[in-house]
Amino acid sequence: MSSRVDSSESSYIRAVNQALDDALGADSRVVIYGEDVAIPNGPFGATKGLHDKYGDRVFDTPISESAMIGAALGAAMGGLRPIVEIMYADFLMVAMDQIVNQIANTRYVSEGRLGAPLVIRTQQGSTPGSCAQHSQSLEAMFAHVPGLQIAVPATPQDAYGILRDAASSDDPVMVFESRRLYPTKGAVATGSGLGRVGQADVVRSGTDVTIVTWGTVRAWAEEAADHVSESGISCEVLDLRWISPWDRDAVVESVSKTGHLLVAHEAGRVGGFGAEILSSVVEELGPGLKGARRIGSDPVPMPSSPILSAAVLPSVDRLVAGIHSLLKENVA
Amino acid sequence: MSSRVDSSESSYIRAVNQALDDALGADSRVVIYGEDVAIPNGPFGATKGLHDKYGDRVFDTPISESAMIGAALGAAMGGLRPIVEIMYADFLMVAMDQIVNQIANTRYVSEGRLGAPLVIRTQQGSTPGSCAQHSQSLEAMFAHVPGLQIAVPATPQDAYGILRDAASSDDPVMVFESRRLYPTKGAVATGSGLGRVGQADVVRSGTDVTIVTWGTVRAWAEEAADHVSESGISCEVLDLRWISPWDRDAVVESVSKTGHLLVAHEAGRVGGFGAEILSSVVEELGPGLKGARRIGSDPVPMPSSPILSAAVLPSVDRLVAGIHSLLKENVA
Amino acid sequence: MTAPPSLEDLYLRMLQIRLIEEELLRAVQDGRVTGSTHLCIGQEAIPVGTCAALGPNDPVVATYRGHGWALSRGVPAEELLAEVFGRDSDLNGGRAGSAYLSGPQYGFYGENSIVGAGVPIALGLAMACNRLGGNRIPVVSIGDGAMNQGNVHESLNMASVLNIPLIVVVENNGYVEMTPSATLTAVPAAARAAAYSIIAMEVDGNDPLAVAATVSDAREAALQKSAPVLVEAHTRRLGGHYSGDAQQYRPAGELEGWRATDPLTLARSQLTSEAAARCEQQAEGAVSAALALAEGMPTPNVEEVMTHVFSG
Amino acid sequence: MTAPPSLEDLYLRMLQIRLIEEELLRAVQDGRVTGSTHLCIGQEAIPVGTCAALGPNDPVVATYRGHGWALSRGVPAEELLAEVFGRDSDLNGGRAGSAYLSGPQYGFYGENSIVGAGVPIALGLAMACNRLGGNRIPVVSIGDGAMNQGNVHESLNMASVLNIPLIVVVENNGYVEMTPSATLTAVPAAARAAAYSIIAMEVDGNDPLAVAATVSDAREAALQKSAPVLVEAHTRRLGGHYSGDAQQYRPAGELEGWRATDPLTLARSQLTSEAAARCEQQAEGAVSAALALAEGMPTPNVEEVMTHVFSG
Ligand SMILES: Cc1ncc(C[n+]2csc(CCOP(=O)(O)OP(=O)(O)O)c2C)c(N)n1
Ligand SMILES: Cc1ncc(C[n+]2csc(CCOP(=O)(O)OP(=O)(O)O)c2C)c(N)n1
Ligand SMILES: [Mg+2]
Ligand SMILES: [Mg+2]
Repeated sequence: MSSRVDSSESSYIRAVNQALDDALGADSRVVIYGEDVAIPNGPFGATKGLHDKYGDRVFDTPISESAMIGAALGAAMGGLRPIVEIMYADFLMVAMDQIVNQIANTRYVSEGRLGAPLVIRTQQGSTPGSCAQHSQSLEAMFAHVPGLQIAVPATPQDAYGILRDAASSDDPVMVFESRRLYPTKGAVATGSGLGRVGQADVVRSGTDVTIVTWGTVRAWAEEAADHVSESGISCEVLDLRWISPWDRDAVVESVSKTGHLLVAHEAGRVGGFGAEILSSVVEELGPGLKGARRIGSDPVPMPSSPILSAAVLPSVDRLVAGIHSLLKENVA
Repeated sequence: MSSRVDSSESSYIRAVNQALDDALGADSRVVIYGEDVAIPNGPFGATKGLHDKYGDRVFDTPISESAMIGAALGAAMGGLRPIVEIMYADFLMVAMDQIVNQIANTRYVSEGRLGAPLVIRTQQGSTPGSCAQHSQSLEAMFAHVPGLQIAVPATPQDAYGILRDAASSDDPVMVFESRRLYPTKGAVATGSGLGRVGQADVVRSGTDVTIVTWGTVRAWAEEAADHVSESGISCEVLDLRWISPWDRDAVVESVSKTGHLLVAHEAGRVGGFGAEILSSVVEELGPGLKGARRIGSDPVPMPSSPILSAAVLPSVDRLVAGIHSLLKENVA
Repeated sequence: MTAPPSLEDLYLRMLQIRLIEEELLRAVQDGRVTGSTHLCIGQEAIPVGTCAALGPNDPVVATYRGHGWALSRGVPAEELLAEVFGRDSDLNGGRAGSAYLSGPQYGFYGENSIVGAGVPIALGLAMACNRLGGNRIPVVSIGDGAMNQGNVHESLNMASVLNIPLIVVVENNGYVEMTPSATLTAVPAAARAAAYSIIAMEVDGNDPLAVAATVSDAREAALQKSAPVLVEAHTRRLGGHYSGDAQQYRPAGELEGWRATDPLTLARSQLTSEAAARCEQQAEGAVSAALALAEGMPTPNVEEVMTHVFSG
Repeated sequence: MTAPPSLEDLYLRMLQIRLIEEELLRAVQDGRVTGSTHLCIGQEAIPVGTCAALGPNDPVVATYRGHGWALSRGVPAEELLAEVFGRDSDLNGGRAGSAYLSGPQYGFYGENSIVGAGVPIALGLAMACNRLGGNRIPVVSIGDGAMNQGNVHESLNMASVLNIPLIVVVENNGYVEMTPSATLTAVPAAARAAAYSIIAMEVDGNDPLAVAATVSDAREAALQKSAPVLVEAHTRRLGGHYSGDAQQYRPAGELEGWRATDPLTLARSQLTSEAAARCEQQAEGAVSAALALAEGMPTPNVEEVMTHVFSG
């Protein structure tokens, strides 16, 4: 990896911006488009300066997500490497057909004669005050669809590296960034991607409980792990980073060691991708597993009032309680 | 239940037709619309004769699923009880926003001042020769969305009863019928619904393994249960009928007894709703569970060639193998 | 509409909306509102004029830029403010917030934060009104940029072929978020009506009397022909797309130039100074009273956060 | 297009499509094809005429009713037949079937079984052609009913504002499945072009020479103006919507009347009987050879069913 580690810290959104810049620089087939991404520099600043630097390779489109995403497929078939910005993941719903029925099928159904090397970048999740139509975490819907690669980066470094890997993948990638995390900072090595699609990040090692998480919950998982360590509980924290493909080996290895699995994500618990991971581990480990639980948002549309949304979202407290109940159960 | 049991057997599709007829007859607020449902009598015959009988309460629409489903929400808000036919579940993808971001939120976000008493009827699944865009089983995507009720009837009786219950529900219901099962026959008691949304059907009682299933796989589960009974294995088969809400009590009670859970559905295994059920049972029973597995379609788009689709779909053989591996594991 | 509304009355209504939204902008800045809001400053004449022309039971559907529509349709200011503040308002108990609130008891069937998505819903309301009678026609408002969203297209054609009376008001405010409208929309809204064989009307959206008259005509035409009518109202957004928008994309001097056609300035210039002063006093009084009421409302009860996902 | 195509050549191509599809209809009935197919019987002049006017590398995107398009663009008949038979064809190995097959090596970028969904894809192909050069313009074909699908609307506007050369051929065949087109579509396709400020052309879709000439003009206009062009080709579906359609919805005598304008009948009447006989002999020979080849192809290898979900 011919990378340089920036001495300065970068925000998550700045890392995204740098990754887009570097992707445009590295491959002339890359084009970037979306709503307000060019002249206005992007609704969240992800594309800041790119139109100035790369001209018409970065352009604005009408509010026509279905055409935008369908066009990404056609452009990819035709030899470009489009990166499309969808402003909020919630808006993917108006373009779902082009993702599920078109993009995901392209390579398989053509028996590999066509491909869909494209990236759909979006951001998701609840922030205080956002309404139900601007708050969802929707990765599980897409992870159910064969043919899509799904990433959910949680750190500036991963935001950068995953986006570079996505941009150079020969297959479609949906990157679910996090609006909540956009201002958070960290060191970022630039120059290339992380190198392996689907690789989890072992955030910390531990012996009693494995916490598998991604996106916004990563930071809460670390806090929860700190908290329970005071009671002598040692948590291993895995940030999956990708849920399709996901790092089954890393998860199984960790749970084989700890015997306990807590999967935690911001997306709704019911039918969330945590269920896939828990089920896979049960199928793999059978009686080797001493206990498993999931944490996710409660099954309601996300309310706007911050005290209400806080009541249904995952939290450090919920994670701590989850860890305790997992270990207690085991004892009982 | 003021029902009459028809002495004659009815096909599944005929039971749907009867339910629609009876729903129109029972409530003047019911309207039915969709593509080719009125004058042409419905692409699969579900609406046969209804336009003749009920006039403009049954009407044809353009190929505009997003407008059709959005209009169902508005019509429901405005005092009607619309039942919309979407020809193939795959086409729900072009109207996803109106389901996920609109219909599902209506009652919750308005704090109960608005409601969405509407039914979206569709049919799904693979039949030999159908292409990837006409073969999916998509119920899991919708079961992840709070605010939707999801049914997957497998018998003529359930097709009738569930649709009547759906039509009289004050909340939105998506009914995923099965094209493959449309010609299958059974006795149908008409006159009212099954009476309880979310209630599973205990298809057969058993002691060793609980098979939880729905839709097309119900019949295969029965066959598999017959098959393994020859080896002295006793299966309890539960047809959930509804996956949102789903009959957690019935499942937990059964698995508490058998100790083994096999969840089997036609939808893709990865991220399918089987994962939710398996995970919930693990969370509920903990070490009381001796083994659990899922069966679903393999993670590929559905190929058209019948020998290829047969290779990736669930089957009686796969179910039998699943049951055996579940019990073997337990022994080991 | 029996008698045309008086300009004084319309000015009063516009002013109340303006004062409420200016207060909300301050509230975002000082933290009383969490999150962002989309204000209709400069566009008030459209909801005010439209609602003055509606029948008492005509349902209204709006976008996220919907405070003006909610208030014009009759949602009490204190309830709207409380909802935006995330309080336990009588509207939606803080669940909806600024961009997704509704009050069907007032005829306001809700904002919508998905561009264009209100149009199919309004079509359905129109189907219900058409079938159930009662001389009701729904009005749905969208922005000019929403004309490029598929669901709007589908709904206009469907309303046309099914002969459904419905009024679609397109507020052409010159911008689609931060991008000038003309660069994204090949043909403006009214000129697209021919593609659906529906009637189109255009109006100066900064003149509330003109808007009222046009919508009144539209309503009559829709009922008489049993058909949808599209009204394109030309206006200018006199602020950011949302409350946090720094508006760096605006050409220098644009905003200053546009202020000359501020509907409030225009209306005020046609009133006597006594009438204007009367309105201003009344509006200020009403808004500060509403604000006090809203700020006194309790926060939502967390215990009830799981209710109303389903009925019963 | 340098020289206009000869009618004899076009007749031959149309006839091959017709013979292949008539064989497929028999194959559905006698079980050699599992599932259903959507035939273009009666509409052959549109793909044949269009493809005669294309540049050698112009990509084509079609609907489920796409056999004629695939064959006209150059997909070998035996490969197409094999794919529809669910054999291990060189196209898609039986994975695609009748309604979703592709052959990009021939310039055929695929059928699509979701109404309208090919148009955004073709827009993207057009963006790529426009950027990467090579004098290529994609053609996408849709049915008249697809004009009411949101993605088509979005794409036409987007192609227009982004100045993307693209040819959209709308095959107006009088029906949307089992419902007459006019009852569902307020305004026919060509008349909608004004809503996108794009050029529209109309043509008799049963006359392959006229189609070729029009598409040739469309192609030139699209390249010269760097803009999309819509071609509405009027035709008539001379069979069911799909292979199992009993067509009970047709008014008595309709089909018989329509047969008078069958493009094959029309073209044949303009050829000498020698030329016609030559074509018929050649077409029959080619189709039966292709059929033999296709029926000899192996069934797909089940061991490989999981390959190509992703590359590598
Ligand atoms: C489907 C969808 N895409 C994108 C957005 C983000 N968005 C919110 S408002 C807006 C611009 C709308 O412009 P216009 O329709 O002209 O209305 P205005 O805001 O000017 O009133 C956009 C792109 C959205 N809410 N929904
Ligand atoms: C989104 C979607 N809705 C519905 C269908 C079912 N369907 C297949 S073809 C068709 C009619 C299309 O009519 P038209 O566009 O006129 O094309 P034609 O079949 O006449 O060639 C319909 C409704 C579909 N495939 N996709
Ligand atoms: Mg605007
Ligand atoms: Mg047609």
